[in-house]
Amino acid sequence: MVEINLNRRQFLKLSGATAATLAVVELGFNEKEAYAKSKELKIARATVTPTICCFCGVGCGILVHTKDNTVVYTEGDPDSPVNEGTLCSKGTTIRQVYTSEKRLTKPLYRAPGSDKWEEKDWEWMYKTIAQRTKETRDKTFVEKENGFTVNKTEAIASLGGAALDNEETYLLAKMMRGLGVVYLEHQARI
Amino acid sequence: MTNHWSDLQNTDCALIMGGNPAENHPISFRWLTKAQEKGGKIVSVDPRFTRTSSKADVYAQLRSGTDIAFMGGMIKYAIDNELYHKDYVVNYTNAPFILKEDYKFNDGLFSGYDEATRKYDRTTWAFETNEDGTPKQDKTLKHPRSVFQLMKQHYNRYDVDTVISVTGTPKNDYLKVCETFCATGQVGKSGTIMYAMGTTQHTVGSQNVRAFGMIQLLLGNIGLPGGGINAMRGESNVQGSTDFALLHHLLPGYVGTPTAKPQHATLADYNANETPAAGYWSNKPKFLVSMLKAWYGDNATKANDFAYDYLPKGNKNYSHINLFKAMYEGKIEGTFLFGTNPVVGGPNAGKEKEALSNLKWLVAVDLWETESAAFWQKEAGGNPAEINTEVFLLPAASSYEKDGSVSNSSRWMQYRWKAIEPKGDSLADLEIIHVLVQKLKELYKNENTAAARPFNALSWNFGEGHHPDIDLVCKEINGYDLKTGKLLPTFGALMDDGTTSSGNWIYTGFYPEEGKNRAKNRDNVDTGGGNYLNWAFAWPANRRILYNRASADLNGKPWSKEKAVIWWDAAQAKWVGNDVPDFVPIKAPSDPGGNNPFIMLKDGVGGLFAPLNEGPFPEHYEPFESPASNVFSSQELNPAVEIHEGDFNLKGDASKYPIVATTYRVTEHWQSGSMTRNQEWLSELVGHMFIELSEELAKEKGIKNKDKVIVSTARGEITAYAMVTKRFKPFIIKGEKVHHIGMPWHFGYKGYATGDTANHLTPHIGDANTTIPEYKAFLCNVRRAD
Amino acid sequence: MAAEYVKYVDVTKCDGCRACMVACKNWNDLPAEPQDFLGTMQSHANVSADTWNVLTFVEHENSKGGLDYLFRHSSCYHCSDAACEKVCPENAISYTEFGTVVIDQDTCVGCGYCVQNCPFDVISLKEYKDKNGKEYRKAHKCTMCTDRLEEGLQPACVTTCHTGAMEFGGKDAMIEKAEERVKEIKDRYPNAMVYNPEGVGGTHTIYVLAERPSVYGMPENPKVPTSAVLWKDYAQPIGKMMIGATTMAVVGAFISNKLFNKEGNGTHEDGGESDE
Amino acid sequence: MSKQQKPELQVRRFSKGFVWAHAINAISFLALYITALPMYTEWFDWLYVVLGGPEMARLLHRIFAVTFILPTFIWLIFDPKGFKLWLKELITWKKRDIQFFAEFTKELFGFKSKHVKQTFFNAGEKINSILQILTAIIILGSGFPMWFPDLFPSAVVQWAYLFHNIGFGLAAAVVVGHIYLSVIHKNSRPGFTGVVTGKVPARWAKEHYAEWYEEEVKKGNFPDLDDPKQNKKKGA
Repeated sequence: MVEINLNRRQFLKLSGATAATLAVVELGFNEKEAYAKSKELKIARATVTPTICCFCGVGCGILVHTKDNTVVYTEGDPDSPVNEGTLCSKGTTIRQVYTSEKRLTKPLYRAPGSDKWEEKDWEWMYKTIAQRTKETRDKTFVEKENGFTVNKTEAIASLGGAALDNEETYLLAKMMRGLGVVYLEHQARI
Repeated sequence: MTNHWSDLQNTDCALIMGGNPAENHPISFRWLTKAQEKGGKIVSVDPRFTRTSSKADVYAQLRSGTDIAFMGGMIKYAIDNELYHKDYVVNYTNAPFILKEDYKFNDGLFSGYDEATRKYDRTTWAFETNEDGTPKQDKTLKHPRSVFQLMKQHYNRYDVDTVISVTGTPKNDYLKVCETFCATGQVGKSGTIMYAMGTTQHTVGSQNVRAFGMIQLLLGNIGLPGGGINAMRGESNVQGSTDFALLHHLLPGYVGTPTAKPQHATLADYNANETPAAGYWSNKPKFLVSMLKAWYGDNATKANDFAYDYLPKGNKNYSHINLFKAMYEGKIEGTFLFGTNPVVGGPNAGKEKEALSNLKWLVAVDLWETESAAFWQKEAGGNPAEINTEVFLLPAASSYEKDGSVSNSSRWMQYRWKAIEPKGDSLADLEIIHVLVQKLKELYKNENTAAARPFNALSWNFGEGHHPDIDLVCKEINGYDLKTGKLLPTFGALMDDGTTSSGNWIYTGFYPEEGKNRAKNRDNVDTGGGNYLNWAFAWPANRRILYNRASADLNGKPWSKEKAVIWWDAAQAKWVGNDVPDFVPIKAPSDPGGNNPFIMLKDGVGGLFAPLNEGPFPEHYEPFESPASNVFSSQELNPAVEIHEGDFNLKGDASKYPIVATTYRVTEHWQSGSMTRNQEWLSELVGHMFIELSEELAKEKGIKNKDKVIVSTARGEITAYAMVTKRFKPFIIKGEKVHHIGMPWHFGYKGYATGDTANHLTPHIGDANTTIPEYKAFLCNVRRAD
Repeated sequence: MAAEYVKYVDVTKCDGCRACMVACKNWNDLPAEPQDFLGTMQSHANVSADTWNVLTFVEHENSKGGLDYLFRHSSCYHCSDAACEKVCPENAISYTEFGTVVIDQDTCVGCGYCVQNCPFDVISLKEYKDKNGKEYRKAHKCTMCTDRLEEGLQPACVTTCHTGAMEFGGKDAMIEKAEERVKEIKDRYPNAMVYNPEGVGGTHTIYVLAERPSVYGMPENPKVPTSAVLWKDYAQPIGKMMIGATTMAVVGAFISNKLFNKEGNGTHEDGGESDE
Repeated sequence: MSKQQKPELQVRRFSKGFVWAHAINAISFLALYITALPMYTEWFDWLYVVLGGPEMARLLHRIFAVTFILPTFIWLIFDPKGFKLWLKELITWKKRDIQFFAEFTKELFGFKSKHVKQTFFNAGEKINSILQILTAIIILGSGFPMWFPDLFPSAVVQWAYLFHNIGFGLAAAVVVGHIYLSVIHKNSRPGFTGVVTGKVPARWAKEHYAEWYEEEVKKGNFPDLDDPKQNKKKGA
């Protein structure tokens, strides 16, 4: 040991200690600055879009912060006179409706008697569902009954959905009535 | 709701009964807290001491299923103590109307009851009329057969002691509730009633709501700020989905569905039989024809009754319970589930799951793999090999992955913008429905069979590709003047000669001109009284407080300046104020009908006497499964209810199942739980299925807190944790101790937080008018699980 | 020096909706921590390294014989005289200009001194594994959303609280508001009080309580542990000084030995060679 | 500037058992000192890196905490007689022990001082032992709850921090003196080799521990340095 370098700090750097050493050495001594630097404000640079909560009937306004094609934060819409920027536990969690891994992302098909799902593409699904619907409808369609024009089928039922948008409920009612479905119900009934 | 959420801050007293807003509509407490800060009172009436009760000034417990006894007693209290708003009752309700001689009520039955069909013939409930057909009236309310006197006589039987022997409410609590709420009868005060499924999910659900209507008319609270009857609806667009009639008995805009009966044989028959002579419903033909033009476009002509025949007509009750009965009996081949989970949310869910296995094919559209879509899996208790239903599970986009509008509980149609592309390959329901119809149109294109014609006639032009143009859908809903092609400014402009179209007349006016979709309005400057007229659009015609004409007296002057909404401005000769008048704007108080605030009804006045399937006055009947016999009459169950026999709906007897049970929700979960139990942050807040039971019951059954228990009814058994609590107390019913428990119904076997489904316990029986299932009161037994 | 801020929590207005719990997780991206069934609606027994605020549920029979269902938003109190700040050997815990108490995650070595000495038990350690599998620990607690404060925003929990049970404002204004509120609710809640314990120099989360603190499971008069004061304000400095002193003494002895011992050349009378 | 070294006569002062016990004690204490230093003062935070991170420092501290307990038992088992002697001497205090201190302080700073007859352990060593025992008890007693906080009420754990600190402060201070005397201070340096090899120069032993030396001479273990003809015989 030719010459003890008493400057400990120097010693560590020269000895090529592990990268962790440098981390210690380079440690910013100003805690606050270290604290803030480690976390750029999450919602900075995010796109903000107003929506209405999907849960109960109060209809609270929510702001959805999206960045890099995911939802980074959701909070109450301060402009909405219904909730003035505040929310309940469900509304505040609405971010996880998008980020939850349990979300279905592929059309799934279960064959009769099978014990598992198979992935199918949308085109196949649309085509097959339309065929099944037409098949059942044609087989059971009643144009007249006891002298009345009824144009109905009692073999197809449609249930749901109170969480669909108005435009969706309108199209669904129009489609089902158009098909002659009389078993048309949804959660308002139960 | 007749009023709206931020209007709650104007109330002097909120009676919260059959609902738990602090947990299930939490933001309502933003406004109720503000009301409390201004001296307003909150009254919570609930079998259990809930988070709402914790904030209430007055709490009273009542046994599930005894709301009419409770309210009947309050009606008597208001009448006997003359706390009702006399001028309001005399002029704005049918109290002075006089019943014909043959109206009778005896031992729980009104006149005209046919035991065989369990139905009433309502002719004996008619009013005496003058020559011109208008009802005879005794404004002094003295006439023995006046509605007022008959009502007084009817509820004279609901004295306090009889009532509390049925409801099990401690006497001083009961009187405190009556005193506190009836104080809002004074001029200058207003009281609101907030209710939810606790009121409606009974065999007497409709009459429960009727009782609220009566007390609010007596106290003069309808049409006032901080007043009204406010149903807190459970889903973000259940109001919209009801308005757009995803219900077997309705067409969009609450126009009754034509049935396969003589009176609906043709459009003319329908119009003749279903259109009242007076009141705004007299315009019904305009609404129906405009809807037919919207649905069938040019294929709806005067010649073919505007395609009236193409509307499907049936003569059965096709509601949820009957639907599943038909499915259970194998009569239904295919079913669509759009964002719904009956295997958890439906009554007697075990039977409903069995029914699904009788289907040939099932299409489920949802954000998650729900218990209903996966009913065939081993986890659900079935054997996949034996279940031959083909299941198509389509991934749906969430609420902010698409554009669209939703109508909240207070009829505000608010727009949602798309924040992010749908996750994975999921698609918006709008697109799924649109493409399905396109595919079906292709299949039927060249056919001209009986089945093909109605469907081919359906007009469907929302753009060519897969993505429908939502703006076109909005405009079709609002409706056009077909001569000019311009959008209609108001439903006042609708015609019944096929020259106008409107997908849903009550929404007409929300899209009055190109580019002006008022659901997108975001001007949140208060336009007075906290009504925010420039924020979004409220059907009908942006009225925020319904029946607001009733907030002014016979001269058009507000009953009190504190509770003013609209008033007659003689100079301008029109109604002005803080809200769009729920009245003909230029009709002066002195004009004929100028003092009829209830413009939808024939006589223009509130119905204290209002016939429903089981009678014109709410009468207490015990639930389907009751621990005690009916004190008020020998009628045990609501006489007009449809009863299903056999194993589709087994009945439990009090001897085997002595404990009253009810179901409810918690803040942290929502409906069948598939939305919330698939989110980790909510699943950790309430992660386990539990029942709440009193310390006394727990001691009797040797159950300690956190033990696993088994709850059994005639229909099934479930396992759950025991939450032994002070917030449930035993009831004294007719001198006998009766225990009461309750449980959340969110749980199922899918998702992060799983648990047994409470609805395996609930019965398949519904209300006499709406067939809404009686989830809220049934009988069970509880035992430790080990 | 920015004004000091305080989170005002009026538990009598809280309706137990727990939006605060979720807003905290949403803003700070904290993972869920499912627990066993606790026998009440309460989800977690106490705050933890991943759950920075917990809403507590207490069923309490009040003095008037009625039942109260008491809720409390419980999280770090951000004391003015914080035991955690005092005992932290790495000076990783510091007071910000807003008066909030924050932990610098880079400096924290996960020793747990703060966890053991917090009078409210609201700071916890979390286990981590770094990329090559080496385990390490960091202390975590509510940060009062200091990162939001720096951008002029309020804490996430206060922002989402809908009944006005929580507010964030200047220290004096909030204390005055609390005292005012207690007067308002005295008749309904005779034991109502402001909880801003002096034992920790007052806190930056002050409560309006409906009942005694013990009813909520809060310490009646929390203070910085005397042991911590003795340890950090006396023992440690004295200890260092003592080590310094003995070293000085020893060095002194060495030097003086060198100086004075030269002529004495050892003290052996019998002239034995002293060993070098 | 050492004189030409004559093979000095050595005598056995410490038993193997004690040597091992003392060595483990010293090493453990040193290791405990080093691994705790960064926690004690931030100035030594760089030690964390050398020790392989805070967790490794904590782990080492705990390992050496266990080895720190062993010396007492090693000595007791392998040299019960010495151990018993040590305990006996610790509690025997005579006037001469006080005198010793007076002389010792003078000697420490290099002033003229004369020897006071001392037994096996001189008063300084006895004080050192007592202090070391005391501080060891404090450190171990407080260290245990600090290591297993869940087993103790929080108040106990909180006070443990204080005592651990005090115990360490005292022990460190004492150890500084102890190391100085044994390693640096001229006159007591032979003690160091004694503790390492167990043997010390007979002359040094006779001077510093006169009473002990005479006893051993009586027992015939040690050569009587005053008797000229015997100075060649090697100590037992």
